[in-house]
Amino acid sequence: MSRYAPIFWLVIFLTVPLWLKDQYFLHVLIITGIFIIAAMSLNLLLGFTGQLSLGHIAFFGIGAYASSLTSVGFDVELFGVVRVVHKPWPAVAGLIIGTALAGFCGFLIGKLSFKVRGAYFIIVTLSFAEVTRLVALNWVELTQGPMAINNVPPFTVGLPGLGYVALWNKAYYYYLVLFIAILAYILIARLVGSRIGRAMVALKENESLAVSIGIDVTRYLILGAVVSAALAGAAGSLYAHYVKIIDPDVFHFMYTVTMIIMVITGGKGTLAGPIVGGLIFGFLPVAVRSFASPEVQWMIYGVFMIIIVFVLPQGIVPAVTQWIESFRSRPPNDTGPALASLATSRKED
Amino acid sequence: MGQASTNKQALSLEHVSVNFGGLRAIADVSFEVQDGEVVGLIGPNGAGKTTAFNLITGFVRAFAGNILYHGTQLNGLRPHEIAALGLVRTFQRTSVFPNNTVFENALIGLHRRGRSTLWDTILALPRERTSEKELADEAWDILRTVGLDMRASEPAGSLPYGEQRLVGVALALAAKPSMLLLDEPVSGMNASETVKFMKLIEAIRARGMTILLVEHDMRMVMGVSDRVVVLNHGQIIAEGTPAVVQRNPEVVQAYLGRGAARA
Amino acid sequence: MLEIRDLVCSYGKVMALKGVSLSVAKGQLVALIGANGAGKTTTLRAISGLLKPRSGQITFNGHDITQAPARKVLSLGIACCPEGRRVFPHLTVKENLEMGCYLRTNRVEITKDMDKIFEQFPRLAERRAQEAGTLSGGEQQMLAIGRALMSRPTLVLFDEPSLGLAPNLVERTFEIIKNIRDLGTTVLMVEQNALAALEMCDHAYLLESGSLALEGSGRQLLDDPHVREAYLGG
Amino acid sequence: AAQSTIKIGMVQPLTGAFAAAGTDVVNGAKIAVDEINAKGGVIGEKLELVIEDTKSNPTEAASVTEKLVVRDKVTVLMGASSSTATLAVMPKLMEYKVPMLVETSSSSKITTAGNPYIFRIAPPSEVEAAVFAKIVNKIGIKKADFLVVNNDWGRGTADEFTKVLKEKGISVGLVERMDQGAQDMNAQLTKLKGSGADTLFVTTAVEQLSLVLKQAAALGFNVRIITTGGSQNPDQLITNVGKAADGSWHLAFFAPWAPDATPSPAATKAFVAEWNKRGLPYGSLTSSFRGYDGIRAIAEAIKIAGKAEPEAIREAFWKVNILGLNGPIKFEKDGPKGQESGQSMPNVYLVKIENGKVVVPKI
Amino acid sequence: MAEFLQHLVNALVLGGTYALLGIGLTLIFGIMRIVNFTHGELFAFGAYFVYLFAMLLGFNFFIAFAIAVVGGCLLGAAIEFILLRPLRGADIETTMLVTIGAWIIMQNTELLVWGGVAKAITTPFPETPLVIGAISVSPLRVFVLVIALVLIGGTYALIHRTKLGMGMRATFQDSETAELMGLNIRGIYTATFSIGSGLAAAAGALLGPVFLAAPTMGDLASLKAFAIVILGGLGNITGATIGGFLLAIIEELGAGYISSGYRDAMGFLIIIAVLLVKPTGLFARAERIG
Ligand SMILES: Nc1ncnc2c1ncn2[C@@H]1O[C@H](COP(=O)(O)OP(=O)(O)OP(=O)(O)O)[C@@H](O)[C@H]1O
Ligand SMILES: Nc1ncnc2c1ncn2[C@@H]1O[C@H](COP(=O)(O)OP(=O)(O)OP(=O)(O)O)[C@@H](O)[C@H]1O
Ligand SMILES: [Mg+2]
Ligand SMILES: [Mg+2]
Repeated sequence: MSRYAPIFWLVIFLTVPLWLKDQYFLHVLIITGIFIIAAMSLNLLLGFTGQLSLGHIAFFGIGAYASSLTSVGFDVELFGVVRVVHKPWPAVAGLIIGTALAGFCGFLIGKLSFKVRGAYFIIVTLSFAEVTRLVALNWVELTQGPMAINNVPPFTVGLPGLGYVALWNKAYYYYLVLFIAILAYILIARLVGSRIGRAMVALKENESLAVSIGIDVTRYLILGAVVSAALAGAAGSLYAHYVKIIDPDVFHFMYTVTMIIMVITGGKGTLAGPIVGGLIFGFLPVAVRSFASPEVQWMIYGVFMIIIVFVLPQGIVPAVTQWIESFRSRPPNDTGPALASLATSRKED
Repeated sequence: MGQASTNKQALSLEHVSVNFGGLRAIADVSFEVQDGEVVGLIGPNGAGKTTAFNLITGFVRAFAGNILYHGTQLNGLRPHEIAALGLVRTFQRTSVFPNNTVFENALIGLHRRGRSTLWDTILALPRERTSEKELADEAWDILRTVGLDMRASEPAGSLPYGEQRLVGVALALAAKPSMLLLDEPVSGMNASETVKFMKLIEAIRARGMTILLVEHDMRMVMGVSDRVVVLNHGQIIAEGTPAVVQRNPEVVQAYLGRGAARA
Repeated sequence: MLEIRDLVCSYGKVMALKGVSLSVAKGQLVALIGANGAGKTTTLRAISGLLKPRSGQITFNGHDITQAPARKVLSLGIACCPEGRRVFPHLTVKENLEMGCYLRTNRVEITKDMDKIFEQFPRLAERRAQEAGTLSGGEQQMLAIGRALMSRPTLVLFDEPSLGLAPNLVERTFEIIKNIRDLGTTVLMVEQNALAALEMCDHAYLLESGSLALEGSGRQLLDDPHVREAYLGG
Repeated sequence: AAQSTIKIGMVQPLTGAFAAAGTDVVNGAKIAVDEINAKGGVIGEKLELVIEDTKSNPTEAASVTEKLVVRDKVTVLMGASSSTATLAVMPKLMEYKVPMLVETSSSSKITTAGNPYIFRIAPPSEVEAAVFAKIVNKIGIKKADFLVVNNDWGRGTADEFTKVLKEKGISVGLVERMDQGAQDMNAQLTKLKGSGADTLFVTTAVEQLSLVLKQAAALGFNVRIITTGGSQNPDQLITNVGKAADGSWHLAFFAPWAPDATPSPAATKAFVAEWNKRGLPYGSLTSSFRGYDGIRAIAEAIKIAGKAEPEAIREAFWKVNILGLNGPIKFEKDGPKGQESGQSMPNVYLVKIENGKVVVPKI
Repeated sequence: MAEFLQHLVNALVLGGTYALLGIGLTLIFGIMRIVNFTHGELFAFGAYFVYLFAMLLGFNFFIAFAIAVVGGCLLGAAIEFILLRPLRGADIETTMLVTIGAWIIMQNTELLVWGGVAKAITTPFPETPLVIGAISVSPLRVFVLVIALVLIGGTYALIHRTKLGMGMRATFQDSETAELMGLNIRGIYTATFSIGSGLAAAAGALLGPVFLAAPTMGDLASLKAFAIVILGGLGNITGATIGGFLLAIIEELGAGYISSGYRDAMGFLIIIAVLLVKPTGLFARAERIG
C-alpha cells in the first residue's frame, strides 16, 4: 500500500477540478497549495538542516515582489544618479526571476547562517524579514510601498505558434500550482534521500562531529538555504500572480507562523509532513468559519494547534507512520529524519 | 613493539601555542609523527591534549607556530578541509549521531566517499544509484571491522556507552583517514573490552594507518604506542619509547604516580 | 543501611534491570562492576530517585525510598556523583560546589567543607572562578566528586569516578574514596576499573545484563575465573 | 416558510490590526439594516448581513469575498476597510461581476483602476484636500509639517495636502512617518519641534492620534495640530488625553457632537440615540456612520433596481441620490472611460477642541 | 544640540522599558531556551490589568501596578504549568508552537473582552512636563524609568546573587543533575517563567499609561524583546539591559536623523550587523569543543 500511496494521492489531486465544483473550495485549495510549497521549502531548512527560520516569509515576499515587478515594470532612480527603467515582461519571466532572486537572498542568509546558529539564526532571519518588509514599505518608488502593486498579470501558458492562454481560470491555475508543488516535492525528496540529505542531518545533530569527518558545513547549509529560499520565492510568485496584488503586508510575521505551524504539526523532517499540516491548517479556518465568531475562530485555531502538539508531539505524519509500522508488527524501525536513506539498507538485510 | 618502518613525516607541529583568554593551554610545543607510526600523547588532566587535537583538526586556532601534514600547512584550514586531507579525529565525550541508526552513522561517515554530484542526485542519474550502493557496501564492511554489524539497525544513542565509542571509531574510519586521532577511546571500557579494542587498533594500523592516541589507560598506551609524547601544563616534558618514558621521574611524578609499575 | 530488593527498571521497552537485590552495610565500601550496559548506572539512578522503578523496593535506614524524589533521597543522606561528571558548565567551580550543598543552610559549615575540598584538590582551588565547562575532563571529574561530598552525605554513590582521569589521579581518587569510607561515610561505587575496585572494596557485586551474576568480597571476585576472564582482561 | 432575504456581504477586518475600524462599520451597518427591516425591508424582502472577517489581511479579504459570492450568493458587497484589502478584493468583483460599496478606503487607485463594480462613499485624500483648500487661507498657515501613518492613507494625505498648500503659497517642511503599530513618536516629534513650522498635519487612526497629542504635550511642543482623515473622534481624543487635546483642529466627515451642523440633524440624532441604546462606545461613532450610510446607499440601489441581482444593482448605483449622515450620496464617474467607478462627494467639517469641548469654529 | 539631547533623553526613558522586556525574555528565551511568543501578550496583559484595576475598579494607580505585576507572574506560572510542563524535554520548535498557540488565544481573548478600541489609562502624575533647559520629559516617564531600573537591578541580584538564582542557572544547564542536587526543578521552571512573565507584565503596566492599552500592542513588543535578548547575548541580564538601551538609542537617533520610515528597520539592521561581527551577541561567552 505504502508504495502506491503517492500515486493514489497524485490521482486524487490531479482530478480535483473534475469533481470539485465549488469554486470557493478550489480557491482555498490553490492558496493552500501555494503555502504548502512554501511550507515544504521551510521544512527543508527546519526539518533537515535544523535551522529554524522565523523569516521565511521574506523569501516568499521577495519572490512575489520580484515577479510582480518583472511583469508590471518599474522606473526608479538609484541614489539620484542612475535611472533604471524596466518594461513589463511576461509573467513566466517573473516566476523565474522571482525564484532566482529569492534563491540568491537564500545564499546570503545561508552564508550568514554559517556564522550564527540556533537562537541567533532565528533572530537574524526574523530581522531580515522585518527589514525586507520595511524596505518594501518605504521604497515607494520601486514597490509603491503601502499603496501596493495591483494589476499583477496572470500567467500565460502555451507554445509558440499554437497561441497562449492566460490563466484566469482557477482550474488551470490549480494545475500550475500542483505542477510546481510536485516538482518541489521531487526535488526535496531527491536531496534529502541522498548523501546530501544525510550530510544535512548530520550537521543538524552534531556539527563538530560532522565536520570532523569531512562534511563541509557552509556548503550544505548554503545549499539548503538556497533551495529552500528559491522554492519559497517560486511560491511567492505564484501567489502574487494569483491574488493579483502585492503589498508589504505579504511580509507579515503571521505568514511565517502559518508555515511553521504547517511544518511542525505535519511532522518536520518528513516529506509528507508539510502537505498534511498544510491541508489541515489551510482548511481549518474554512471549517470553523461557519459556526464561530472571528475571535473565537482564532482561539479554536490556537487550541487545535496546542492539542496537536500535545497529542502528537512529533507531528502527524511520524505518528501515523509509527502506527502503521506497529500495525504491521514489524520491529519498530526508526522514523527519524533520514528515513529515505534507509531504502538502500533495507534491501540489504 | 615498534614497527615504525618508513621514515616519512606525516604530522609535525612546530613551536605551536594556544591561548584561551589568559590561559596558555599549549605553550611552544613541537613534535612529529611519522607515517605508519602509533604515537601516544599522554599527560595529566588539563595538560592540553584535547586542545592539541582541536588544534590539529582545526577546531581551535593556533596563537603561534606551524602545523604541517604531509607538507600541507594546516593553520587556517577549516575542520572539514583537514578531514579531507585524511586527518580524522574522535572525541573525548561520546560522539555519535544518536537519533540515526548505527548503519546510518556509518553512511554519514562515508560522506566524502560518495561520487555523485548535486545534479546526479537531483536528476536521479545512474551514477547516484551506483554511488549509493557502493556506500552501503562499504558501510557494512566498516561495521564488520569494528564488530557492530549486529547492531546496524539500532539507533546509535540507545547503545551502551562502550559500543557508542565503537560507533565513533567507525565514523572516523569511514572517512578513510590516513591518520587517525583518538581521544581517550577506551575510557569507560572494562579491561576485557580494552583488550579487544587494542586488537582493533592493531588491525587498523596493519592497514598502514598513522595513529595519534590520547589515553589515560597506561596498559593501552604502553601496549600499542611506538612512541609516547608527554605533555604537562601545555609543554612537552618527555618523549620516547614507552619503556623510556615510563621510567622518566618527571613523568612518574606529574602523571603516572606511584602505582606506575602496575601498568 | 541500603537495601534493594527485586529491583526492576526499564526504559520504554528496554528492560535495564531484571530483579536486582543488593545491600550495603554501614561503613562499607561496596563495588558494583559489570560490562557496558549491564545496568550499573540504572541501579544508581533508581536509588537516587531520578528513575522510578517498575517494581521492587529500596530502603535506606528503614525509610522506603523506592518512589521518593531525588530531593528526599538527598536529604536522607544519599549523594550521587553521576556518570560523565555532569558539572554545570556555565557555573563557576565555586558555584558548582555550592550547588552540591543546595539544601544546606549553615554558611559557616559550608565554607569549612569547601575549604576542605579545595585542600584535597588544589587544582580546583586554582580555578575556583573559572566556568566549569572550560575545565579539562579530569578537572571536571574532581569537581564532580567534590560536589557530591558537599552535602555531607552518609552514603555516596560514585558512578565510574576514575573515568578519564590520569593514572596518578586515579590513584588519588581511589584514595580519596577509601578515605571517605574510613571517615565513616558509606560508599557504593560503580567502576569499570574492576581490578582497582575489587582490590579496595569490602564487598562487591557483579551485574550482567540486568541481573546479579555474582557477589562476595573483593578478594573472592578477584579469584573468580569468570571475572578474571571477562573483566580483568585474562 | 422562512421569508427569503437579500444578502449583503460585509468584508471587514474584525481581528488583527484594523479590528476596531471593521467592528465599528459592522455595528453601524447593523443599525441601518434593523431600521430598514423594521420598516418592511426593501422591495418586500428583508436585508441580511453576511459578515466575514478579513483578519486585516488582503489575501484573506480576497478569499472571503470569493466565499461570500460563491457560497453565500450575495448580490452586493460592502468593504474592505483598508485600501490594500479593497484592492485585493477588486479582481474578484470583476471575475464574478458583483458590485461593492467602499465605505472606508481612501486610496485613489481604487476608483482609477478601471473597475466598474466599485462605488465609493469615502472621500479619497484628494477630495479632502480639495475641500480643505477652500478654507486654508482663513486659518492662516505659513509653514506646515506632516506626521503621517506609514500606509497608503497617510502617504496619500501628505501628497495631496502638500499639493494644495503649495498652490496656496504655503511652504511645506518635514514629512515624518510612523509605523501603524508604533506607540512612541517622540523621535519624530522631537525632530518636528525643531523645524519651526506653525502647523502640523497629522494623519492616522484615533489611537495613534491620542499618542501624538499626548507626547507632543509632554515635549512642550506647542504647534497647531490639524488632524485629517475623518475617522478620528474628537470626543475620544478628549477622553484619551484630556488637556493635551486642547487647541487641536480636526477635519471630520461626521459630526455627532453637533447634530445640527450635519446635513440631516434628525437622522444624526436618531442614529446616535440608537448607537447609545446599544451600549456601543461613543468614540466609535465617527467610523460607524460609514457602515450606516453604506447600507442605506445599497438599500436604495436595490430599491431602484427592483431586484436583487448584481448587474441590476450596479446599474442602479448610478441613480442613487440620498441624503446620508455625511451629506448627499450620489456617485460621479471616475477612472478610465468605459470602465468608470463611482465616487460620491461627502461633506468635510473642520472642528476644534477648546477647554475639553468640541466646537465648530467660525471661519 | 538641544534636539540631540532631547533624543537621548527620549531614548533613555524608552530604553528602560525595553531593557525590562529584554531581561524578562532573556530568562525565558536565553536561559530556558523557550522561544516564547506569549511574552508580548503578557506585556499587553500588564497594561490591561492596570486599566481594569485603576480605571474600571477604581484602585489606586500604584496598587493597580503592583496587582498587574503579580497578575503577570501568576499568568506566567499558569502558562508554564498547563502548557509547558507537559512538554519538558521537547525540542525548541515544539514548545515554540505551543507558545504561538497561547499567543493567538490570549490576543483574541483580549479582543473579545476589551474590543479593538485602545484604552487610555490616567495616572496621578501631573501632565505638565518637567523642563530642564530645552529638554522636557513627563514626570510619568521618569517614574517609569526609575521603576524599570529598580526591577532590572532586582532581577540581576536575584539571578546572580541568590541561591535561588544559582539554582535556576544550574537547572537550565543540566536539569537532571540539578535534581540530583536536591532542587525542585519543576518549581524552578515555573518560577523562572513566572518571573520573566512578571517582568513583561511590569513593562506593560508601566507603558500602558504612557501609551494606550491595545490588543495588538504585544506583537511589536515581542519582536523587540527577542532582538534585545540577542543583542545582549542569550541569558545575559547585563547584556539584555545594555541591549535594551542600545536599541532605544539606535531607534531614536535613526528616526530623528536618518528616516522615520525606517525607524524599526534600524534596530533590526543593527542586529544583523552585530551578529555578523560577533555571532553570539555583544556579550558572548566561549564554548568548549571536544
Ligand atoms: N574553550 C576553552 N576555554 C577556556 N579554557 C579552556 C578551553 N578549552 C580548554 N581549556 C583549558 O585548557 C586546558 C587544557 O585542556 P584540555 O582539554 O586540552 O586538557 P586535556 O589534556 O585534554 O585533559 P583531560 O585528560 O582531562 O581531557 C585546561 O586547563 C582547560 O581548562
Ligand atoms: N535513556 C535510555 N533510554 C533507553 N535505553 C537506555 C537508556 N539508558 C540506558 N539504557 C539501556 O539500559 C541498559 C543499561 O544501561 P546502563 O546505563 O545502566 O548501563 P551501565 O552498566 O551503566 O553501562 P556503562 O558501563 O556503559 O555505563 C543498556 O542496555 C542501555 O542501552
Ligand atoms: Mg582531554
Ligand atoms: Mg554507566
